[in-house]
Amino acid sequence: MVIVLVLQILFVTLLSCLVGLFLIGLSRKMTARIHWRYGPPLSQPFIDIVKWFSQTAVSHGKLFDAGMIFSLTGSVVVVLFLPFGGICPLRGSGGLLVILYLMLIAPLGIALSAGEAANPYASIGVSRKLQLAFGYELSLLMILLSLMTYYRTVSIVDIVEAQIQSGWSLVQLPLVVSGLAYLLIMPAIMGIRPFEMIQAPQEISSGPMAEYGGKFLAFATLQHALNIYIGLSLFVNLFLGGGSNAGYFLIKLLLAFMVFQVIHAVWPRFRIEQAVRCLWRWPALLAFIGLIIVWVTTS
Amino acid sequence: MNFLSEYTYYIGAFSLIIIGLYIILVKKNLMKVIIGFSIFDTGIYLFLIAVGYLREGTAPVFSKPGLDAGKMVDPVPQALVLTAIVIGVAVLALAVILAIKIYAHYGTLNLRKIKEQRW
Amino acid sequence: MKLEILLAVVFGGSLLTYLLGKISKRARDILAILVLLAATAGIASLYGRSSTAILCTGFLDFPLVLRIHPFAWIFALTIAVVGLCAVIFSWHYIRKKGRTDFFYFMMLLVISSMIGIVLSGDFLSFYIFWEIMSWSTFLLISYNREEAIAAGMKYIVMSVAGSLVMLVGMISLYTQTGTLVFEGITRNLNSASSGYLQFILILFFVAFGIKNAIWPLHVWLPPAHSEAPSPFSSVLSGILIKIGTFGFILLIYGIVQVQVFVNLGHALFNVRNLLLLLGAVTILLPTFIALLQDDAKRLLAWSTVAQAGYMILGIAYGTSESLSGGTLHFFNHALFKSLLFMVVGAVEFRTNGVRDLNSLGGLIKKMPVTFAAGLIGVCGLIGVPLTNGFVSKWLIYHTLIVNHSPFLAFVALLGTWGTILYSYKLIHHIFLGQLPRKYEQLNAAPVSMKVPMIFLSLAVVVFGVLPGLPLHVINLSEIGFGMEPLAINMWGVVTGSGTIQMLNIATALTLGGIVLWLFFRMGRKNTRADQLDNYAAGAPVPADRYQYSVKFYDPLTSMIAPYLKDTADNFYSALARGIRNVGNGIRRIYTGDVGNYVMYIILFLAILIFIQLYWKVW
Amino acid sequence: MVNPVLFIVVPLGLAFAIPLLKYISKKIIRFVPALAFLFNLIFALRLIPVVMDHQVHVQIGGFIPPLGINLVAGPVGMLFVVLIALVGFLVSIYAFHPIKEKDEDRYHILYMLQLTGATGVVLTGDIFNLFVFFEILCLASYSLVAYLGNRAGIESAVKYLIQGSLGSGLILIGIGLLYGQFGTLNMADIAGRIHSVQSISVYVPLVLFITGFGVEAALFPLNAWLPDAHSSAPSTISAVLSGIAIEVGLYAVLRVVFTLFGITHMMGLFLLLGVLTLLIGELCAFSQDNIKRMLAFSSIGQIGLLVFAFSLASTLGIAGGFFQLISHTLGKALLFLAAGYMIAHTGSMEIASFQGMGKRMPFTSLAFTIGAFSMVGLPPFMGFPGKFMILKAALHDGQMLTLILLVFILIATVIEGAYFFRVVQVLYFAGEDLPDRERAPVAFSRFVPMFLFTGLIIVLGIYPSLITDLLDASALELLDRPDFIKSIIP
Amino acid sequence: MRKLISIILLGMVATGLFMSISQIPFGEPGERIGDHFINQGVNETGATNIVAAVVVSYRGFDTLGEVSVLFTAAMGLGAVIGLVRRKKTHTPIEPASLIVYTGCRFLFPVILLVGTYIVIHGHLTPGGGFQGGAVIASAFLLMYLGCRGKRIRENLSRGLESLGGLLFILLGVTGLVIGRDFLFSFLPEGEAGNLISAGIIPLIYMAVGLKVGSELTGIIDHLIEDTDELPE
Repeated sequence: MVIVLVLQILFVTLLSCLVGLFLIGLSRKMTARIHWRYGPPLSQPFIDIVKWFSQTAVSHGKLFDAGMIFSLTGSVVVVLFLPFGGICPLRGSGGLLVILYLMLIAPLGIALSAGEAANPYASIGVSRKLQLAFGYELSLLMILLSLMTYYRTVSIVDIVEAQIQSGWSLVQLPLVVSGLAYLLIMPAIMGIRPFEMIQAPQEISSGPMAEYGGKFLAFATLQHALNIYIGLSLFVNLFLGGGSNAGYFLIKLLLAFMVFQVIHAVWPRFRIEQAVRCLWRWPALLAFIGLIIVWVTTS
Repeated sequence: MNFLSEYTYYIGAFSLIIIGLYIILVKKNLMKVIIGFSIFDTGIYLFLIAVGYLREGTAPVFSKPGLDAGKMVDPVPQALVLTAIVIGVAVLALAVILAIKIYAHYGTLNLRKIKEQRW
Repeated sequence: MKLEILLAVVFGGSLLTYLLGKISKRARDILAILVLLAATAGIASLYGRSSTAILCTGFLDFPLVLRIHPFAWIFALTIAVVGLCAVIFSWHYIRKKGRTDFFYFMMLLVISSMIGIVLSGDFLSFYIFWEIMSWSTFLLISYNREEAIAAGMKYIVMSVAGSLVMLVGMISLYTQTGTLVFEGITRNLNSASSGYLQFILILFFVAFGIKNAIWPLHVWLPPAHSEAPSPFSSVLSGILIKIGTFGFILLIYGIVQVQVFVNLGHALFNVRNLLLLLGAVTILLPTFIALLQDDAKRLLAWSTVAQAGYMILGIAYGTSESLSGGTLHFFNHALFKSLLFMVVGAVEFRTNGVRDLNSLGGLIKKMPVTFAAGLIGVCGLIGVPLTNGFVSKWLIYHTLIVNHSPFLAFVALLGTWGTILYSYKLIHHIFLGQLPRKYEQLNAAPVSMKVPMIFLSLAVVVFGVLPGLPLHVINLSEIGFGMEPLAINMWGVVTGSGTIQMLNIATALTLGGIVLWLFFRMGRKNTRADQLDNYAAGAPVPADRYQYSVKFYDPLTSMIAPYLKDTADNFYSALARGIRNVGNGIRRIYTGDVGNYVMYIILFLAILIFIQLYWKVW
Repeated sequence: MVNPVLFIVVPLGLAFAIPLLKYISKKIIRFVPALAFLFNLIFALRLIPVVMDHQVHVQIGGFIPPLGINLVAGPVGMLFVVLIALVGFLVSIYAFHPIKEKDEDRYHILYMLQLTGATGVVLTGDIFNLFVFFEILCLASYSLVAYLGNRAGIESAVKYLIQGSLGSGLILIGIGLLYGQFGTLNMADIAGRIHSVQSISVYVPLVLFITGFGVEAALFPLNAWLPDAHSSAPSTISAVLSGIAIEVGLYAVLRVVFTLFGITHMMGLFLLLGVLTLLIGELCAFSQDNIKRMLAFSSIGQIGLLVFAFSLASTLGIAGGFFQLISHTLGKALLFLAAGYMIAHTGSMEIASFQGMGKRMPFTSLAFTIGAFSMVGLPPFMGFPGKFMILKAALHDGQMLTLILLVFILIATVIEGAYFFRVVQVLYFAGEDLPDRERAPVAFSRFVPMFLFTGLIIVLGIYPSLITDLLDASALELLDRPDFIKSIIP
Repeated sequence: MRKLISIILLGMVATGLFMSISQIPFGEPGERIGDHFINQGVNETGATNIVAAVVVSYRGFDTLGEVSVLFTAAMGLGAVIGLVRRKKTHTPIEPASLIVYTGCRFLFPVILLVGTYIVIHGHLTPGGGFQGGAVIASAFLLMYLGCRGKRIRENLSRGLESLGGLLFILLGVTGLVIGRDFLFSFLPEGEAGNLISAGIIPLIYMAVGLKVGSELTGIIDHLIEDTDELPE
């Protein structure tokens, strides 16, 4: 039984990294296509990671490395809690709340290592990253709470099974508003345009990634990939029924990603105060109304 | 009408008391206030004596053998007044000395000006 | 170890420390630590036992009773442990300052009076120890002279007001039930009307609310904690605030019985909802005010106010899970908050008095151990999974969501995210970023400070990974209160609608970490770069040292700052000014002119006569 | 067991003897007051167990009560005699050190006469005799307030004299009216006949007495003299004034209200008066910056609290009132002595000038702090049981008016806490930190009284039951009039 | 404004007082302790002057209080004036005219004699310690007015003063010593009317006369000294 668990864990982690990197490559390819140019090959992210690993990186101290490892571990562990189609390795040990908390390890890890790098630009980037995270957390919390109140449970696996019987929660009457709100904040969670001011290549000099090179850049990209995967998988599991087996799950994932990728390709990048103001205006209002609807209907 | 004739002494005593109080309340000069006090005290003594008075009563002293005890005035208020007068003297003496000292310090006896100890 | 011997040891010890201090400073420090060690051992030996002891037969013909039960045991042990760490911490910290005997005497007096409160079995001894704690805290808060005086004054005025309200409540309970002993009150309180119960709850709510710094009554806490000497502010913040929580639990669960409390009074406007609402506000507002602070200890003080809100939520909610969440959060908060204050204290000690976040930075190079302790403390504060804060917060969220009050849960979760922001700000401004030139020769924190820090950080992690230890004792106390305990095992909580198993999370994180660390070492060896050799993407590298700390979360903070003016504080200072003006006005009655004074006498006489003539009072 | 008359006669005799003793040697005069009050203290303490079960009556001159003057040494009387003797003895030790450099015999005589007057007021059972001893107390207080001879002292003395003698005049009118109606001067006798007469003619003497004694007992509108008198008198005298003189005035009001007239249904009026005095005293004290004026206003406040406690007219209330009275006397005497010693050291009465006294005069500041904490009513000290009993009585009383007034009392106590703690902070924490060595030596004669006061406050704070049974007996004596009357006029 | 208020207040006080005295009949013989003193006063105390009997024996304690009030006033005066030593050199004052000088020298012993007579016969004829003492003091006042510059010796008056007080207290205490009450008249009443009668009343009155005389003189002496150094 333990071997099955270990296999599942390996399978889920590897697959999620692959899916994440593939999606980054796909997004580059799609943006290029929309911009009427060919764009780099789909496997470009994999090539980059291999290249970065072969370079010698510059490190600023033990916490600089530990912070990066800590953040990637956080993301990897979150993936284990998310059901991948039918498989959810750490099913019984804590539901959405644990996922929420584990999701904050990643930004914290990067913040610590960027802080250690003692580069003022990196600190500016970190403060922006945390502000953005706080921006979308406001609505994300309300959405998750409305879901949990609606399904009367904390664990994500129960929510997926409930959706299998009674259909996608996106279409359930009381959850539509929350679903809409979630759609609005998805770009911020995944860190793609219009909320790309942290990961964006142009912002590299004043983002948290300022001091990262070689291995660290590889880890950062992996962490970004996992982040995209987590955002999407949360959306799919909570609102689109999560897929009875891995295949359905991946298709839904891809479709959802395609929708946001189109927005990513054409939208400009917000400044941080525009981003926070935008996140706190409409999505927060929708999420709040959603929560009230759910609260009223299920009391 | 008999009220006035019956209580003339009391009315006299109380008017002295009220006059004394009026002086204390209204006057600015410290010496006048002290005089007001002596009037106030005299009024009280008169009232005390009036309480003990008996119509056509004689002084309670058996100087001659043949005096009738029934007609004598009540001696107790007189004893009280004796004590009260001496207390009045003592207080007035102290008041006068303090007035002198006030004049030595402030150069004036006007109570409206002696206001350093306030609030 | 009998209860009254324990109290005698602790109180006698504090007096002895003061006297010994006159002879030799070192002996006094050692004695202080021994006294607290003895207290911790004594309390630990009382584990699981619930017994009563008579302290003194008749104080104004009221018996003074002492009582130990599992619930009081947790509080007593936390007080003793955190007190011990604080005293060890102050070994070096206080040496150079003046009046050290006074400091140790007051410190031990505060700790012993807190233990007294927790062990008291009746309201009178509870009140006596409560007052001793208040005035000894007052003397300690104003220890640091200049601004500490205003902070001390604000503290003592509010705590005297609070304890007077409690005294009135206590005596009205006596008139109602005829006794002051807790068991007696619970026995014959059921006859009381619900209106009377609500009145009593409001009174005690004000008294405990002031000590527990609930939102409108929290005004004294930020200045008090930031001005008090650091070892004391870790005691003050760690456990003294929780005496209010202890009072709440004692009142709601011990005396008024929770099922009575829950459905007391009107459906919507009852004491429980008021408490919950204020608890929520206490979480939200202070968290974001903490974000705006630039002084390290003031930031931590505001964070204490916020964390106290979690406990109030836990306690006031009424289910056994929420109670265990609240109590566990008390226990965890005591650990990591006193740890954080010690970290800030160590930094303040080394940089002799610098607490301003904007003028520190990059101290990780110079004080690595303090940084590590600070990091663990911050993770505990946030509730990062491997630390103890996570379990208690999870319990509170879980009860709130399952029992269908999502808005409270939303406020609590938002509070957690606010905590993340200001904790990172604390860690970043002090330890990360560029080291200012003047701190280049800074050396690490002295050993006497490192020991308690390491001990507390270990405790934070151990109880994070093994929450079963404290939860087991909390279950014992819940049985004591007549509530069904929580289904727990060594690694976590197993409830019907959602379980957490720290074992899985811990192994997942550690294994993932090790694998990734190996993956990380697989590549080429990194070259170390000096701290100041930074990449500026072509822009000219600034010559001297820059630390990005002023207006750290600027767009966000400037957006929420207008809503965060501390209205309660303005209200109280306006009240104080009003009383002062009234005082000034009234003393004008004594005009100094004898004529007026004599007029007053005759006026008094005339009024009395007028009353008789007009109303025939006689 | 000693004859209570001696408590008055011995100090009086010694006071008369001092001018003669001057011929023998100037030095021993300083010890005479201490000797007298030590005598009083010892024998009064021996008399208390006797008094607990039956009142001791003494006829003067061998004539039975309504004719001659009689002394009534009941629990209340002895409680006050012990208090006066104790405070008198300790303060006289404090006064071994001369106040003004010139010879002190007049000071010691006046001091003894003041306390003899107080003892006389407390023991006598005859209203005119009460008036005479009251007059001795007031006259000695006027001259002692003016003793320093400085500008403030003389002004306060004059004002105090004018208001005091106005009050005495009113009392004399009251005595005249009572004698006119009942033809007797003995309190018990009058008490027995009081209800046989139509109301208005008994009400006016009552009001006159309350106003007259109220001036000395510092009720609200009548206490304008107190702040000036207490702040300009020498500190030993303000300690005695605050500790004993106003309490004796209050005793006189109580004796008149409870025993002589026995009114129990007009108590609402006195409740209001008490709380009014309390609020005004505390508010004025809050905005003072001269330490002795602040303590004087705090005395007014405490008297308000006592009036509130006594006008609850229940055994609990009166026993609590007496306990708070004792705690106020001891506490306030300690505060004035400590403040006086500090003023002597710094030279100015401003609170701001006391910065850093915690270092220079550690023991005096500790004594002051303990006194302040006891006044505010913090547990280990004597103030707490006092306040506790008063609150218990008020809540036991349960009427709406009492509960509303209770709120005001709490506010006043908080204000009182505010200004006392402000001074404590100035003592210990204000100003820059002085080095430890700069410590002023404590004179022996200043150390003993402060040490004993502090000790008493702490012991009675921890074991209040030492004196509670005496207090209950005195509450009973005040409350049931008929038994008091029967025991004197058989 | 102040006048108006005081008139209103005093009017209220006056109405109160007048209402109260309606119960006290003026001149009618109500039952009072005074009647007992008049009827049994002579044979109980042996003094024909009942007022003296009341003042000294029945209400002796009042008189003791009385004397100590006067003593307090004297001491208070001394304290307030604060004069320690009599300054020898003070501004020369022109001597009184010859007639006044010789007149007062002649009258001084006569007034003294009258004063002592009043003191000694206190219990027989109206008068007594206080009145006699006042007369004696007026003799000394006459001396001060008449022949300026003459002063009684300071500590003599004070010595006499305290002697009188002590005598009074000793008389009282002897009552206690012999087992009876304080101020009990242990001497025989003797036959009413002649000099040596009425128990200890004459002794007390002599002590009081001595005390009051020396005290009032002391007060006058203080007042006169004090006026010398007043600023012109």
